[in-house]
Amino acid sequence: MGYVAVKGGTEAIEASIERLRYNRLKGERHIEIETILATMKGLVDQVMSEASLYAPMLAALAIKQSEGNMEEAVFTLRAHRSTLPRLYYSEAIQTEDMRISRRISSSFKDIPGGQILGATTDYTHRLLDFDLLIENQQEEKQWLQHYKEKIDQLREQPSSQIFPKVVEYLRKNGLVQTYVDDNREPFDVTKKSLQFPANRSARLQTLTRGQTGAVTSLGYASMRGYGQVHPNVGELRVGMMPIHISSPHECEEEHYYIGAIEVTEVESFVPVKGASEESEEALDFEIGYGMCYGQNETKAIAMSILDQCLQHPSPDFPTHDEEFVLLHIDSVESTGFISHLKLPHYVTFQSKLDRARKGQKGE
Amino acid sequence: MTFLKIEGLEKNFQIVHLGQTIHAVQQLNFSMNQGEFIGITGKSGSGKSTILKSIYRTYLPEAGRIYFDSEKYGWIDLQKASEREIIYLRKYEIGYVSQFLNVMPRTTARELVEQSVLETGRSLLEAQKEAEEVLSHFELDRKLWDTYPNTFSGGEKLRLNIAIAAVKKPRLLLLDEPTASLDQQSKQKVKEVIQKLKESGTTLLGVFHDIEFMDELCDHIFEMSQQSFKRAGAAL
Amino acid sequence: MPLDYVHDTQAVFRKVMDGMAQPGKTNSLAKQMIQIDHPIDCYHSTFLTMVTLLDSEATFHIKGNHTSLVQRISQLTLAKHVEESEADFIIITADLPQAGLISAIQSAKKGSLIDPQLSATIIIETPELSSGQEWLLKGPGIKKVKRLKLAYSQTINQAREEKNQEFPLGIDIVITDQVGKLVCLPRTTVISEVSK
Amino acid sequence: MTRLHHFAFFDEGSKKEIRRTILKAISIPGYQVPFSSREMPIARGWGTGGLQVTLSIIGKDDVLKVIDQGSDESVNAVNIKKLVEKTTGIAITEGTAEATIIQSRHRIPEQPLTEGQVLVLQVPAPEPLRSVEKSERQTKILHAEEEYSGAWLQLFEQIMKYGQTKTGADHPVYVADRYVMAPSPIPRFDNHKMNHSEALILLGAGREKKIYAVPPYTDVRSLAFEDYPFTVESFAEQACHLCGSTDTFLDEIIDADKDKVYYQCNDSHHCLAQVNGAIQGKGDISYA
Amino acid sequence: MRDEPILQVQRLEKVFGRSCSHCQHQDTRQLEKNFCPYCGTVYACRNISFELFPGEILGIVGESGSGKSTLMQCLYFDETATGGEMFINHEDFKEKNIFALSNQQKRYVRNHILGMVYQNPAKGLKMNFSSIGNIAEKLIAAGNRHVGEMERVGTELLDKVHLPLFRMKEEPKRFSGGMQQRVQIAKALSNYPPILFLDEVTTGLDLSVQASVLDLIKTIQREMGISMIVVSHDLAVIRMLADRTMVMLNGEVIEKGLTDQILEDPQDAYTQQLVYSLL
Repeated sequence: MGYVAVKGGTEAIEASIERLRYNRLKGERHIEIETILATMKGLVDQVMSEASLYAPMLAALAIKQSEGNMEEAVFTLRAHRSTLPRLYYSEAIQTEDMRISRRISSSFKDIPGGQILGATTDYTHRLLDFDLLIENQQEEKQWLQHYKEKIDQLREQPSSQIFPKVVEYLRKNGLVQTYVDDNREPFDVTKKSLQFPANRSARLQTLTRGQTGAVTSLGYASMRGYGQVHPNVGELRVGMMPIHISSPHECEEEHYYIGAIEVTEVESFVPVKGASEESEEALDFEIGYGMCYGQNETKAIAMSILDQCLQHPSPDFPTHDEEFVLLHIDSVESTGFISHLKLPHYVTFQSKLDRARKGQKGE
Repeated sequence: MTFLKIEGLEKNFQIVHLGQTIHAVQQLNFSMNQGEFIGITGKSGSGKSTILKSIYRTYLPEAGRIYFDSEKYGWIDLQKASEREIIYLRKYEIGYVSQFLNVMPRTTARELVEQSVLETGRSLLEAQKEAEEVLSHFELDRKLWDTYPNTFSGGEKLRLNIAIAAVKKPRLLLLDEPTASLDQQSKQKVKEVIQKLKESGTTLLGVFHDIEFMDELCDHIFEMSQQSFKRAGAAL
Repeated sequence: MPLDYVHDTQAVFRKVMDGMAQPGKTNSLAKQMIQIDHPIDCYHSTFLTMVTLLDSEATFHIKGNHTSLVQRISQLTLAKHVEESEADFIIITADLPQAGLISAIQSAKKGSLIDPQLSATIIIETPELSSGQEWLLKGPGIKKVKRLKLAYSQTINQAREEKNQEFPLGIDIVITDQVGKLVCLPRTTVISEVSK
Repeated sequence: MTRLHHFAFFDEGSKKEIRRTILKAISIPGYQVPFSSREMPIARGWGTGGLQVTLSIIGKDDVLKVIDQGSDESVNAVNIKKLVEKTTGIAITEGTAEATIIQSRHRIPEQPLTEGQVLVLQVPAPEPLRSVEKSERQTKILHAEEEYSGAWLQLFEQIMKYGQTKTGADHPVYVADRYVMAPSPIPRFDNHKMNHSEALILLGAGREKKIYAVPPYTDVRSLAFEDYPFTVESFAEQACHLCGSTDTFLDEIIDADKDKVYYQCNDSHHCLAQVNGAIQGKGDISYA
Repeated sequence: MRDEPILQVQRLEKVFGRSCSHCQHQDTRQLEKNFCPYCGTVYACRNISFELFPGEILGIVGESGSGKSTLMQCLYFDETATGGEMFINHEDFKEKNIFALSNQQKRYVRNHILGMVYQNPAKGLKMNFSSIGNIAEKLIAAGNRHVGEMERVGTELLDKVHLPLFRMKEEPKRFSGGMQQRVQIAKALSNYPPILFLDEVTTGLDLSVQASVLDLIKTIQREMGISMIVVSHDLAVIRMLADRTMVMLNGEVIEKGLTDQILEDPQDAYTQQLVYSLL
């Protein structure tokens, strides 16, 4: 039965779903959720970040269900997200409290607290590792044992350290403005539709939910000249952020620790002209901010570029146009609308055909 | 019957950034009757034109009064009149002619005269008729009617200039050295034109270099000296 | 059987929606009213409308001295009680004099030209719908004209007209009564006296 | 492990927000009310706006009909029906008359709708001014100031260039003499069905996050100049090869084997009803 | 007969910025030109009052930055006036402060009563639409819904501004600056607005083109009786067109009067400098 069939849609769909199931099962292999969680962290992180739901297990399930198709996985997790009631709002988090696993600054040779390279693929050679075709569990266990011992020795030194923000150094030197805390309730793009001009909280939320590829592309475009921001990474940190909620009964001033989430945070330094028109020489720095779930460094940096772009609207550059950026980076929206072109459109086409024919006849 | 009466007119020019004051007219008194042609003469720089420009309100005098017997407003002090009243009077009652033709570029002589009529609110048909009348009345060569005046000779320009002012039939026409740069032949033509105006009953107040010219036309002649009239008397 | 917050509020919503779509049409919430098994300081129909439309994202204002009702509604819906001029929903209980209603209409938010939806909905209690003077209704949702008996006055109408003067700015009204009847008057409805 | 979903998929908070939006949409006919628009289990662009509206208003006693491009059985219609059925358990029908809610993409049924019914239209691009103004903020200002010369100008330019307007489906309409509205990509043929419709029409755009409405008995005029009146698609002298209708919107179907073109009612239910009526010699509708 | 002004502006103010304690009060503020050195607030228009009478052309002259263009933008609602009142002698808006109207009503005023010709034709024209379409846009905005009628009016006007009619379906982006300006004037005139604003309309045009545009304006004013406000930094333009003139400096009107009086007997030091530098 053809897909535009006037009748027979039910049968066609059922057949299609069966076929899909067959394709998934025909290889006769299963992947366990635990395996995905243990071995595909990058994918899980990206799905959580774009789906805007911190739930590694559900992200892994979505990946399994979608057979590794990113757009499907994000879509599925997003749809699930909209069925979840929102029970509490967390307290505002201070990223100084982050339990850091990686922290670098490209702006200073050394920073207070020190550069921490952590786990990164940045300095691996991207050569296909054929050894992975034949992994030896025994050897790996031994290696693990060895590595854990090494770490335990390191841990004996005091470690629960607070890492100051690199930006504080510039701030002390008067090169970055000091702001008063803005404690107004942030705009929630998942509860209200985004309005323009958008405020920064709405912009940051939309950026952090953005499709990794789309955010990266636009950030890149800004650096290539379709924008005016080409920053220095002031600080990039990856680590676990503890989350607290306050007691739902307002009278008690109690906070509950409900767990920690892994995030990547980027503060980019962007030089700007001094505030007063008179003294053009005074160069200040502004901060482009990026944060997303999991370890998603390129996305977080690109986000920080776009954040800064949107702080300086300009009609001359698409990356400085908030409607252009914010309305086109969402994975679910863009993939949905592109894919909807697969739906039948014969009524609208008939309508166009009618116009074209009348035009020919000169009616 | 008195038509225009000037009392204690004073006009100084203050050049603010130089801190200078130039005295042009001081304590000037004079009056004229309807239908008269009065001429003013004097050395150059004696303030002759200042009087005309003060009446026309191109200049703002420091003191004094300029009473004009307007058809519309009755006796009106031209120094105190509102800008709107002045604009009205300029359109319907008081005309001003200088030796310069100051008009829109790319407009033909005929159109210029027509527009002058149209400004007074009359119809295009009337305007066309009157323009032809006045242009032939003031003996402007027919060949010139549909050309741009920047090609005209001085005398032709001046006659057109007068035609533009005269076609509105002003009750008072101010003539600011109209003949200053004309040759003798042109001057003669202009004289005839002015003569025609006078005959049609227009009250005229003119500034001229040329005593002979005035003697032939004017009812009275005043001479400017030291910012005021030295003597006033009837022309011969 | 207690009130079913999923299905009963859905049913109530459909009545309100139908009422808004057809101004002046009388709908009944009697069936859902039976489910309310606890005393409440306002008409049951008003209560149903509130629990149907209010949640933590909406704000409301109950005019007059109704502390316990305000508390009750806040607890049930998590909606915030705010000043009259900021409220998404303003509730005028039956015990309030006419002047209170007029001042509520006057201070209610009417939206902006850019966002006309940011305007108040006023829920007004009246002892008995379909009694009182007869009024003529016209506008979208009404086939030709509609006649409606309503305890309404020219003064209220004037206040409402003034508020709704520049469409799309304006307020929408839901009228509830004791026996569960409900009538809606969106800002598009033009009300006039039946000429005698 | 199967998990039970909440009635009508949404949590109650989401429904309430959409319901409040719908009420404002009705009270400001033709105005696009922004709403937060949840992600749905079907894709953006595949009817999530309509679906959100349907799921927010639907109750246990409703009877739902879903059509896509006029067809009850098209894959997308079936998919949407399955989702609603799965999450609500309500009755599904193909009968236009017996449905209380009709969700549709790109068509308004041929059989006139009646008072009390709700037509939910899926909208891909709700902004009628988007082709003249790309910025959302700017189009909002244009609506606010009732500045629609851009929309008219486009039609004027088309007339200047082609001697006629070029709009296919989704020809803009004026609602209650105030807002210019995209009627969703229904053919021009269906535009007049919105004017003084007996049924309430709700339009939902999920990706663009807008809900708008046309209450019953409301003026809906298609944008057209006085001397270039609005025209609908014509199927001159063609009739449905199944039921013989000449007053319905027809699909043009190419039979490659016979190298022939034939026409068939686009509204599949209506066509079937006509055929059945003709066979039985009365107006009864059967779905055998 | 006391003629009534068609447009009346009282105490118009336009401020860009937040003001501070140093500049809040009109009497005590100390500005550098129109700029507060403490907070950077710009007082672009200050306490501007004037009247425009039926059929007259009012000139506004001043150097760039004097506030004259900002004033025009406020009058045409491209900018929102910070303070002051505007009245239009029109039956629908009698005794109503136009600045206090809603944007919806302002749009009506703009579409039906006002016309504007900008210095940059790109601001007043849709460069990618046909010239005739551009004129139709203004007519549509004023409520016309008849293609034939709009074509007729458009053709007439394009002819009046001497645009070759065979080019009327072309987009203005393909025209020279002078032609674009003439299309813009035709567009502004299309709904016969009783009030027309012209902002530096000849700036940047060749001298001969300037002359023809000025001519066109004068002809239109005479034939249609449209009241105009003409803003220019060029005294020659003002001399040619305006009956009365206001001189602006640093956001304030420093002198106003009959145009020939302003040019020949300026009272203010700044005007004197302006005029003497010209002569």
